Amino acid sequence: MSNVAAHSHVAHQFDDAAQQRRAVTLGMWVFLVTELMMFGGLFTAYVLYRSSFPDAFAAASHHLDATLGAANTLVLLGSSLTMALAVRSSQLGSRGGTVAGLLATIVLGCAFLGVKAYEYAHKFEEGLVPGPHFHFPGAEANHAELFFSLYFAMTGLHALHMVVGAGVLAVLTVMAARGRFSADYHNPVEIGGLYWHFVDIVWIYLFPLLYLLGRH
Amino acid sequence: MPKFSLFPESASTIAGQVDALFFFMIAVSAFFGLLIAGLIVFLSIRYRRRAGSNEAGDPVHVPIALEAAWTVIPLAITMVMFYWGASVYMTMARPPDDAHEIFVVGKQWMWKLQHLEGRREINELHVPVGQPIKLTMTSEDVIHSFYVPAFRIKSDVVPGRYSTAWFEATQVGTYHLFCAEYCGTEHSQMIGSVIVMDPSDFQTWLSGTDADAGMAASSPKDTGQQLFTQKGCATCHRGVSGSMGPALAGVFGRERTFADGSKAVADEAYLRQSILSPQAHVVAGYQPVMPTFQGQIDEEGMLALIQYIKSLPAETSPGPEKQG
Amino acid sequence: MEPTDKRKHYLNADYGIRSWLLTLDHKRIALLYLISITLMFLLGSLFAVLIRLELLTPAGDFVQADTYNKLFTMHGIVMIFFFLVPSIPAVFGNFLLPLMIGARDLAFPRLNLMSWYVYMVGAAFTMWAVLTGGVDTGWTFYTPYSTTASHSNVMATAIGIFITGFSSILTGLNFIVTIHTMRAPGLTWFRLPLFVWAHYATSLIMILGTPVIAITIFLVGVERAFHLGIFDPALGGDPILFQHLFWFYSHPAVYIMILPSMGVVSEIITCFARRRIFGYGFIAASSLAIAIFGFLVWGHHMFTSTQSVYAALIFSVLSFAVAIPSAVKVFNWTATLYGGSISFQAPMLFALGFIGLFTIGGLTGLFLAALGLDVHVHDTYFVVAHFHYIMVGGALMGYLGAVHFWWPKITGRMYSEWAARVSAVLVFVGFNLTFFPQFVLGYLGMPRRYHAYPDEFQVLNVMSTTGASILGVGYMVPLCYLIWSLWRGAVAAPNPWRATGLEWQTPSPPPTENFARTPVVTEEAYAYPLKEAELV
Amino acid sequence: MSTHDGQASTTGHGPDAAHATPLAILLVVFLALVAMTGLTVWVAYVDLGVWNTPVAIAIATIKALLVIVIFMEMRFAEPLTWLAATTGLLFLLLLIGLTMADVTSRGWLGIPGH
Ligand code: HEA
Ligand code: HEA
Ligand code: HEC
Ligand code: CUA
Ligand SMILES: [Cu+2]
Repeated sequence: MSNVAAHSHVAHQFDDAAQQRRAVTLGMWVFLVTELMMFGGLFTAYVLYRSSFPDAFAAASHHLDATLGAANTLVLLGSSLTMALAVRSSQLGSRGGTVAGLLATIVLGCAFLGVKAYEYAHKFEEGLVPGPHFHFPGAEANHAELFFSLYFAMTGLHALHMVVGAGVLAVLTVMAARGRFSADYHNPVEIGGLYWHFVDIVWIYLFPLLYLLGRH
Repeated sequence: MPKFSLFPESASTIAGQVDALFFFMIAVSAFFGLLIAGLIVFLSIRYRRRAGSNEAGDPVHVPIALEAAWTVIPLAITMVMFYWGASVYMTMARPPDDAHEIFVVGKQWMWKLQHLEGRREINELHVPVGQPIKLTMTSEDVIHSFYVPAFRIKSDVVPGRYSTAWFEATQVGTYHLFCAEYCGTEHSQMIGSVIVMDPSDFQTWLSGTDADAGMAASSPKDTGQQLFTQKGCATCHRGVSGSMGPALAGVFGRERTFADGSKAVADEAYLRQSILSPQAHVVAGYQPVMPTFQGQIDEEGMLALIQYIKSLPAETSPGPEKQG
Repeated sequence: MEPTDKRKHYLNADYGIRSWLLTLDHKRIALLYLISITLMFLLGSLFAVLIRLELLTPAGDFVQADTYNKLFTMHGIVMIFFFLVPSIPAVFGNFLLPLMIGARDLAFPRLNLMSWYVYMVGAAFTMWAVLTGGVDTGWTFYTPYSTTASHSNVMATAIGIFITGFSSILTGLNFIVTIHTMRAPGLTWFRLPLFVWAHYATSLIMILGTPVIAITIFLVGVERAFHLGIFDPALGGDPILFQHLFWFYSHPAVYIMILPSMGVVSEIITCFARRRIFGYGFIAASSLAIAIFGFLVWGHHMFTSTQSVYAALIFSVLSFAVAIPSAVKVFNWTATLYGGSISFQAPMLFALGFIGLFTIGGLTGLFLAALGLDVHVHDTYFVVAHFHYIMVGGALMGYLGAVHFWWPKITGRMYSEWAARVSAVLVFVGFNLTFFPQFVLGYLGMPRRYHAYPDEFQVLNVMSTTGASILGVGYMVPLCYLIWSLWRGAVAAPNPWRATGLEWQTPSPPPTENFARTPVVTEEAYAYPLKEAELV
Repeated sequence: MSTHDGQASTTGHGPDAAHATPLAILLVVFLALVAMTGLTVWVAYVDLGVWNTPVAIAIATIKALLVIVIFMEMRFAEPLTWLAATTGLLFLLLLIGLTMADVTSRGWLGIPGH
């Protein structure tokens, strides 16, 4: 454990790489907890309104494209796989593998965002965007509008996290390509991975809760 | 010369109960406050540092019994406080059955009050002494709060929902009515008075006319009936078998069963929702054809309609009831 | 501040504005915070002065109603989000945590600096909101007033608070990780100073609660900007939902404000009583209990909001329960005095003042937690008095105690003891005169956030305004002698109070790397009385 | 300067090539996630009455756990990390739970607004 002190990647406030690694990992998990609580506010609103207006929510949910949603879920799961592969490569000290994994993750992430953008555009055309121009062809238009408010808030916040995540991964890719990581030191890749997987998990819940209501 | 006092008037049946709790809390607080302050002063003097000495006393020994005592005793005392506070609160929450209903609508920045007998008032509320009064309240815009310090009652008035408060005045007089929830520029001007009168004076007042309208008042029930025909409710709710909508007589207070099998008791909030979002709960056996009246009926009109529906006598209900 | 000796320390290690604005040293970042926070306090106080002037007379004649509404809103927002929440953690926590646990810095120095910048950006947005017209929603932002009715600058303020929230989150995260991973050898959990325990508990609230207020206030902004109607009653939205989300953070946040002060008081009491603190374990555990159970009681702000009575019952009983750990602390502090050798330097005066005023504030909190009674006093000056007793009489007293206790460590200078005692007494007297009458006003029924009020409330309001001017003087005096001490104060010894704790075992001001050698801890905290040999 | 009060053994031996998850496991987990996504969609079109949502949540939770334990390497994490994660979840449930406690019990007394 003592020889690691020679490595420059141990910041001055830490004694050794193990301490640094422990701190960084804990820090990321604590950060993820704060992220969870942030989404939590929206989930609370969702639970409340969904339980108050179940029929309107089901009706509104029918206006989302479940096929696109499912496809996007697969894209995002795929990106989690490539992310895990990138982490694995970094642990094994494979520079090429790390870069490839990160790049694949970014590409898949962008694909997800692209599909999301397409869906949003479609909602604009259909007049399903909350506000003065909202138009819902069915009963309980106001409660449906509430659904779409939540839809945009939740998926919007999620998309924002994807954008930030993609930015982080881009930085990591550059660092990896420049050979900044090794089998000894790859904390940043792992940390970036934790964040990316978290965003994936949020979507794992959003998908059934938003797209698949009352499909039967 | 403004009158100056340190204690508010007590002019309702509940006021005494709140004050009693208040005095109890003061007594407990005074005890603990003085205990702590006294101990600090005493110990500070007794154990002040004397010149030349820097030595402390015995090493600290922490008796667990002591720690337990000052955890458990305060806990027990607070549970008394909780129980007492809760029981007063429950009394406040449940209006007596013989309470007389008055409608309250808050809006920026005035109180609109409507008596069932017909008189309407703004920022003034006349009530008889010794008669429980139940207020059914809502707001047209933002949250307000109906507060009469002399009665020790307060309840928020929330847009889109009904709230209830009740009181029984015990003393003839004029009392402050405040808006206690911040509601914008003129929040501090959203004030008025509650005028408690002798029952006989009150009757005289009640049969008077609204100064502002200058005409005989129409009761909410009548207004509601007018709206009922005017808005075309009667075309579907004719109260005979084969109507498109269910008969509304006797619906109030009864348990309703819906198309999806769920149930709810028909209270004011339910009636309101039935009119504004009819499809949220579709009564079993009917089609979801009722249009929404969102934006077509103001809050006062809504209270009037509900009052009208409530007033329809249950036993004369001619239509077949799908459920009981 | 010209150096008087040639010794290198964190203040003279480097010169120039860049060395401050780009510093990664937790001690310098603490000073950046100290300056920003002091400015924010002055700003908030200025609003308070204008509020009190308006309330001198019953008629709303000093400022217009709209202006008044903006005044108390900005007063509340500045004091809570920009002063009291960051105050002790960001200044003293930042400065002292690494010293107290024998570390070279916090775990994430860059994050630490970033959190200061984030704070400043949030503050800038809020100041911009003030300059472009202000906000008038009250610090509570209740919907639908804030989303639909208010014509003031809600957006900019919401963004400001949203951003500042992240500064709080980052600070909390940094502290938690630091306390878990950076302790010196031998420094086990139950040897930690109580100040550290208090900050650990505070950090828990910061990371669990702050994200919720961030998203909530964000939704308010989004609702105004894009009509995303999550709280809109016209869509069937529930205004009470906003209150739940708001208080889920904002009740625990009151413990963000008080716990660090409690930590400070624990340090000061034991030091000036020359006595091992009474019931160490109980004080430490009660901090955690307050932090965790503090999340279960938020509904006590909503007893008259048309929340269900059953929920109100739950929230009420839990509110009483969460008062118990505070009571435990008060009793243990008092017991610490027993058998001590007590001296009454300025920090001790502030600490004793804290105990007295916090007790009054806390006990009146019980009045508010009692359902039937809260119905009457909710949203009256009784509540205003309650929270000023705790936040100004309690938390701010603790903050001043901390300033006086660690000033020699931070600056290497001593201030005038005599002036400090005068200020402590002025604050105590002025404070009670300002806020005690407000309890009476509240029970009489004077609603809060009133720009004008009925005549019969005037006498008490005049008393309150008089008190505020004494209080104001009490606050301005330290500003003068503390600044004065930077140039003229006597040079401070490493351990002027003869206190235990690692921070006192390094020179004043400490060197950039904090300790020449990593200290090894062999004893519990507060092993008073110190043996003469241990004094540096 | 470090005190390892968790399981020092799991973090103490520095570089962790040994932890690298075998390729096969990563792929199997991915396939399981894909399969469960299919299952979620399929089951949504089956009428389970009130059980549709709980089933969807249950499947999502299994998926989430797979991601957490395998992809996020939680199985190597020290207890403290587990504690952090569960604390977050607990407080989220608290937020939702106590809010819904109000909302669901609002009508019980049969008096509007109480
Ligand atoms: C630092 C800030 C702080 C702290 C620590 C507290 C602590 C407490 N608060 Fe306070 N509170 C506020 C800041 C704070 N509060 C603010 C800002 C508001 C208003 C917000 C707004 O609307 O703008 C508010 C409002 C508020 C309300 C809502 C009132 C209303 O709007 O109607 C309630 C109701 O229960 C309440 C209760 C309590 C209780 C029970 C405690 C307890 O934690 C107190 C515990 C302490 C003690 C009990 C004293 C010490 C004990 C003893 C000396 C021993 C004897 C003890 C016993 C017998 C139990 N507070
Ligand atoms: C940390 C928190 C904090 C602090 C320290 C204070 C400090 C003070 N507060 Fe504040 N207050 C709040 C938090 C705080 N307050 C909150 C949260 C609200 C609720 C807001 C809302 O309803 O939304 C509130 C509301 C509030 C009200 C109620 C307004 C209303 O409801 O209408 C009043 C009224 O008296 C008041 C008074 C004071 C006074 C006299 C002080 C005194 O302690 C101030 C003493 C200081 C001085 C007297 C200043 C001396 C300095 C100067 C004169 C310097 C001048 C400036 C420059 C040189 C730039 N406050
Ligand atoms: C087009 C026909 C139609 C009109 C017009 C109409 N309703 Fe209805 N109403 C119905 C039907 C059908 C139902 C039962 C299905 C449902 O609950 O939506 C119903 C249900 C109700 C209920 C719930 C009754 C119960 O049994 O629980 C109320 C209350 C009500 N309507 C009030 C009104 C009022 C007040 C108006 C006028 C402002 C009105 N309705 C106008 C068709 C109508
Ligand atoms: Cu209406 Cu305040
Ligand atoms: Cu609270």
